[in-house]
Amino acid sequence: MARLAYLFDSSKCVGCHGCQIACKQWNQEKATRTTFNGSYQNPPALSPDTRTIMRFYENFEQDTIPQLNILKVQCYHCGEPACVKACPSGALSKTDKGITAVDPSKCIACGYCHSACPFTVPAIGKHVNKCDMCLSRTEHGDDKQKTSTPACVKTCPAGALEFGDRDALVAKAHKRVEWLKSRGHKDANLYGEKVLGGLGVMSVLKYPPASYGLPPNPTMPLELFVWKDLFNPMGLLMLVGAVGAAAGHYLLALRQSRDDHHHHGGDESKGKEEMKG
Amino acid sequence: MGTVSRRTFLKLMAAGAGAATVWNGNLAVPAIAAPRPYRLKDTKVSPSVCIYCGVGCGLLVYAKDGKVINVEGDPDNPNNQGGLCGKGSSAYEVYASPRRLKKVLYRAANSDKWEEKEWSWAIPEIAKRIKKTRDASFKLKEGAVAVNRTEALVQLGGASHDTDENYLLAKFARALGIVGLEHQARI
Amino acid sequence: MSPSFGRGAMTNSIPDVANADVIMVCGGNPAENHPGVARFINMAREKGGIVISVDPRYTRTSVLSDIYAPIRPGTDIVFFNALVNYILTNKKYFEPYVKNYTNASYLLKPEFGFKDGYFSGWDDAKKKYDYASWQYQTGPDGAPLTDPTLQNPDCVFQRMIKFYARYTPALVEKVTGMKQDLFLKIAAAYSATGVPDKSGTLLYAMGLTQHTKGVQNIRAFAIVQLLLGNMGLPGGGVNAMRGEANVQGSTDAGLLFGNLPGYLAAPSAAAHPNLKTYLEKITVKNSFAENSPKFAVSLLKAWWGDKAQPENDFCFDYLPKFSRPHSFMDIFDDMYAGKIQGLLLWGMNPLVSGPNFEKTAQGLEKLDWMMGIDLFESETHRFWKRPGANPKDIKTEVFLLPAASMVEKDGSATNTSRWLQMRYRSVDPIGDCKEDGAVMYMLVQELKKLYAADANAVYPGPILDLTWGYGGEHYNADEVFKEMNGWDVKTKQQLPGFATLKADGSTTSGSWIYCGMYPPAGNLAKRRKPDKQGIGLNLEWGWAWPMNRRILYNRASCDLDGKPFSDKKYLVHWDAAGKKWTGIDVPDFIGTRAPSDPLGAAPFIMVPYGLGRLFAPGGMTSDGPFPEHYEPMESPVKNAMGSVQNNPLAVTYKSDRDKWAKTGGDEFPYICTTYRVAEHYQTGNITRKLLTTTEAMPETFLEIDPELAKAKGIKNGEYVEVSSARGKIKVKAFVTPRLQPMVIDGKKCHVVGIPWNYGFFGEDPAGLANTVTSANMLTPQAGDPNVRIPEYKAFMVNVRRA
Amino acid sequence: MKPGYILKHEKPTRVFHWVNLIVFVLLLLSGLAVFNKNLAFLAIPFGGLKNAATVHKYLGWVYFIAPLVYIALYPKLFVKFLKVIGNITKDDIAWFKIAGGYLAPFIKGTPPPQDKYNAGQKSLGWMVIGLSCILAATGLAMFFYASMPPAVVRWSILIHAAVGIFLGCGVIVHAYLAAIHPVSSKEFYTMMGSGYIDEEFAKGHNEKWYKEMKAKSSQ
Repeated sequence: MARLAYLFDSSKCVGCHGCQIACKQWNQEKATRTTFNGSYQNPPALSPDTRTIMRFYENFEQDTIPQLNILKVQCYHCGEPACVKACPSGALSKTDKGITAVDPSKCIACGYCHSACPFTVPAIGKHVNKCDMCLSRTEHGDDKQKTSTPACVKTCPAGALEFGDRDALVAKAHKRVEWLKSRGHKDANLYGEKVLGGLGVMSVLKYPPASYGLPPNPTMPLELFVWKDLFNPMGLLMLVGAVGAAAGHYLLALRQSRDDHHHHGGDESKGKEEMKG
Repeated sequence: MGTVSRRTFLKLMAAGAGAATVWNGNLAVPAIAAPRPYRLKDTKVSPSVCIYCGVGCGLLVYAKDGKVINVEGDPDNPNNQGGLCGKGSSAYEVYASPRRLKKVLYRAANSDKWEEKEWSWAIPEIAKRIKKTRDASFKLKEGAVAVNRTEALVQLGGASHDTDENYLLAKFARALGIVGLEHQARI
Repeated sequence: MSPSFGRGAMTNSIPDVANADVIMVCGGNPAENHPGVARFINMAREKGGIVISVDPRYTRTSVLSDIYAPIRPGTDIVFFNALVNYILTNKKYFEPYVKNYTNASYLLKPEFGFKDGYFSGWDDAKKKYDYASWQYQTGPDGAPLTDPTLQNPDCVFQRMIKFYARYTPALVEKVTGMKQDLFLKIAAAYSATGVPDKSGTLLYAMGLTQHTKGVQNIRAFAIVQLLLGNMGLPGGGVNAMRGEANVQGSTDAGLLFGNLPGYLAAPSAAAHPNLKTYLEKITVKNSFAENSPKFAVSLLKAWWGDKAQPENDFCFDYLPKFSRPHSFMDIFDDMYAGKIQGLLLWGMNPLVSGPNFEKTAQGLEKLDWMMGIDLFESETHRFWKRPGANPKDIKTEVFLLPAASMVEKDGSATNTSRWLQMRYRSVDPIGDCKEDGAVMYMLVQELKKLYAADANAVYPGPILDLTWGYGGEHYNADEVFKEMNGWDVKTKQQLPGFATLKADGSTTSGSWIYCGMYPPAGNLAKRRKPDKQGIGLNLEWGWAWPMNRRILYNRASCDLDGKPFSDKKYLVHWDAAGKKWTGIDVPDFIGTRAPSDPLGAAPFIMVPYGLGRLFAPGGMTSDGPFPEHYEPMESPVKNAMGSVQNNPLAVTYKSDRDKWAKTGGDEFPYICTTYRVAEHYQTGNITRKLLTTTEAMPETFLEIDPELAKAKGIKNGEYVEVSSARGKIKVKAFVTPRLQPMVIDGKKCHVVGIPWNYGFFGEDPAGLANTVTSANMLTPQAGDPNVRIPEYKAFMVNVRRA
Repeated sequence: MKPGYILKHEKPTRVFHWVNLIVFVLLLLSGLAVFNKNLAFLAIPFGGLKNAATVHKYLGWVYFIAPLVYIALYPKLFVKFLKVIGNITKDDIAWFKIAGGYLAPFIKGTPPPQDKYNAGQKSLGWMVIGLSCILAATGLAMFFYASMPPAVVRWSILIHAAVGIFLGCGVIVHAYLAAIHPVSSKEFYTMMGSGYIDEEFAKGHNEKWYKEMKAKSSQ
């Protein structure tokens, strides 16, 4: 099955919050109480009640032209998702279409995914919450009414979001980058084509990723490998070792004590009986 | 060993070994995990038009058991092709908001609170006041010209109503002799 | 727009924006207030289009622009006029268009002139113009004299060259703060559309209209469009984006004091004492408006049915006649003066949306009663509970009725591009909610009963004789559409279009421009066939007035012989064999009028002789036939154009609450403009009651540039106090580089901006509940002389840390 | 007082040890269940992984606070304990050299006389104090992960797991020796029960302490 993805084009986005509200609407999430905090960005961050937000960055270009860089932030559906790797309970998983799916019933709210994610996306309340590319829509929706596209993509009034086969979108995105370059945006780039196994949500950016608060080169955290691939089996071995050693020693000691005909032998077995009770 | 004794512990270990198979089965990664069911099965779909700005974005309204359960953009509508902005995306909440007015409310003169009323009370009361204000202020002639108007009764609004209702509002107001007739286009 | 082309509505359509080669966004912010347009702006760009954003603030629309230029609020005319000057001096205009389709060649009366800030005919004592000199020289048949070579010094074209010469790029920089090189870049880019195969469009909204010279702002750009030949083309036009779902429909329906449905003039005591004079006055010879009597009589027949007969002037006297303006601001000035007792308020929140909040509020206190109907309780409905008011002292009775929402009723909305689209009742209204149509029915029935029962009732005729059915309490919108369309009185057959209307009482039509939407075949607004291949005309999607024409004045896309100027911009052409106009759009022309006929090459059919008006004659725009720059009522500088500071005809009021800042004074040194945010709708009466939209934009703020913030010690997110001569509010500061100080006439000026979507009653953040944060605490009651729209967009304030 | 018996652990100490023991075991089991998928079965007694994780999260607080309460209420006992385990002597080192005699017949030798706690117990004491502090610190970081830099949390997870497992192993050995080992488990009841120990056993295993106590009581 070809990998599904969607493409966010920052040069088309107008930051109307349509995707954010449509997402809440479809996923029946609570609106939270917010206050104005010096930006158009609200709620200020992803949360257990918010799967996607618009981030706003205001900068100068050549001292005269202000910049308003808008980024849609949600789970990026990495090709190699750190969160799935970190998840101890199987609540996060990768579907055959490349979507990082969530099964809240399995989530133990440990928060490992939150810290493992290079973008710190998953938010945990009673359970993890993050974008699942509207699985219920993409799996069961009606193509004609476009309820088979994710709610945010469908609702984008500017046409800044597109959903579909990842390879086709990559090709399209390259064209957009070229187009932006032809319009004088020298630094235009496609974010997420290759990093982390290729992101499932790619962004066409007018300026370098840092101007959008994105890590230029996100990687799977090293600690995660140490933890999951090295320490996890080792720790298990150690434990089994400790228990095994104790058991072995017990047999050894038992034989020894029998050999010694230690006079405390009887008491010992009595003590054990009591302990059980 | 505290709450779990050694033997029980060992027993549990044995039981666990058996259970682990089942457990691991649960842990196996599912091909698809759809946490929320698709909500639009067996719904009645009817088109509508967004109530906000003048672009005229199409809406599709999904209803089930006499209740609207979802509203989203109409992909066929050439104005929005399925898209809706932040405001438009809140269309469902407009219908479902607990703050919607659901009863006729009346505030008496100098009162500090609303009272809930019935339509059967409100309509005659309003009509009486319209008549009283209109008749008391009605001007039949200005010089020789039949002006037939009242300036003491005014009507405001209309841009949030349907076109057919707008037409009726105009007809209604003019028939009452209202000349102070304005709506949101002016401001 | 109406003075320039004959009609006031948006000329093109929303999807048509995608066909533009250059899009000028000035005085509008479609990305935030009409986000649906963003898709088509993006499509146009992808096809190679250039987007120019001119705005005091770098907005979310500016994000989509190729060129962004800041401009001082209230100086658009200088910018547009300089654009005209650039086009004229650099000969960028589309010559055949200017010569043949505009009144450039008309000869003006020699006594017409402009001097010292006034056009000829100014009477300083009466503070009025005498419009006698604002006229063409006419021949014996009354037709204007022309000079097709455009060389006669009295012709409109030459007069324009003279008038506009003052508007130089240097002046643009001096008055608007826009750098000269930036202006020249824009001028070059935009005037490049003055060729046959390119079109440019203006997208604007309240940023141009809400000024004491709002109409002239639009005129100024309409002139640019006429010079470049951008009218009647796909991707061209002057496109007013309407702010509300059905503000077009309600304007069409005549919900303004001066209009009846279909833009027929509402009778006034002075001009229209009886039907005869009324019909004479509304007849405009040599234009399509010579048919107006047919429309007016059909309207009277629709309203009073069989009672309307030739003998009683078709009940013409039943229509009220006004003697003075009753515009929004006039109404509230009257209300404040205690002249109004009853208010019927249909889904509107004037306390928040009107200028000068406190004056509005105190006006409402003077009412005896008020009836409101709405989805949510608004600030206006509870004005008696507003912060600082004591309900015990307020006598106004308030009836608040619960309305059905858009998913609970059938009906139609007319969008900004005149398209009628249907809404359908999906579910029954919740609670006790009712459709407004049903409420009106109940009121009308009750009134009929009251008037029939009262022998002493005053002038009961118009009410008793009023036709009113529409399915009664089971409101049926289709019945209304049938009446708006009209029928043949004898056969009861629905009419196919307004060409069949008669002035003898044999036809009815409640709103002639909607005639043709409900022919015998049925309600055409119900059509749902989108146009997926074409250029986005969508002829079979809904229905557009007039007669389903999607791009107005499309005859102008063809040359004199009826051949398209460019195949790339094809809409219609003259089919010589079939002897009719035909094309991919419905011709906005008389279908069988050949190009060789008299008026066969006159595309602006609502204007006498059918030519676009570079010069608006006869006081049709009361403050000048050409747009002239005057400063806003409150301004930091003296008018650089001359000694006349403000629009000499600007509407102002004289109550004790109408106070003004001194020009260039220190008390209120900063320019303030108001606007809306993408997340809230108008007064926010809906969106501030909803949780999701409130979450996204929870409270109001004052946008302020970093330099001013630093000077005042204001940090981002801190509270500031904003004050004007009318009032003050406490809001949070939004320090943003998207605003930059500008140098005006050598003086550094700061612009601040505040959204006006907020009031005092909604899902406000804790601590803000019951605090008035309405920008209209600050705004003045001053208006444009032509349409009396308030000047919200440019006034003076002071800012300090709170 | 039973004749021939001597009080080794005061009641508060015993209660505290109980609490600590129960909490630690639960933490270890639930922690391990989360730590490695192959150990997920350990969560069964908790009624599933989610409960195990919840138990772990909030019991962690008990594990963190209980010692503090003990210290706050019985500072003297705690200081005494610290003094004992802080008093590392040559005998202790000698004890370690022969692994307390537990690894006979591989390492032979007679353990030198020991304090109230033998060298193994002393070192476990330090281990528990030191590693528990690390567990607490990293555990807090994990608890408040949302307001911590993610890298800090990631390292905390790693360290928490490593330390937890290491301590877990230590405790397993301790538990084994104290409760299961045929000889040394004689002491089991001292801590887990009445607090008294057979004077004979004390003489053999904690000679120094026994002498001290005798000296005290004879004064």
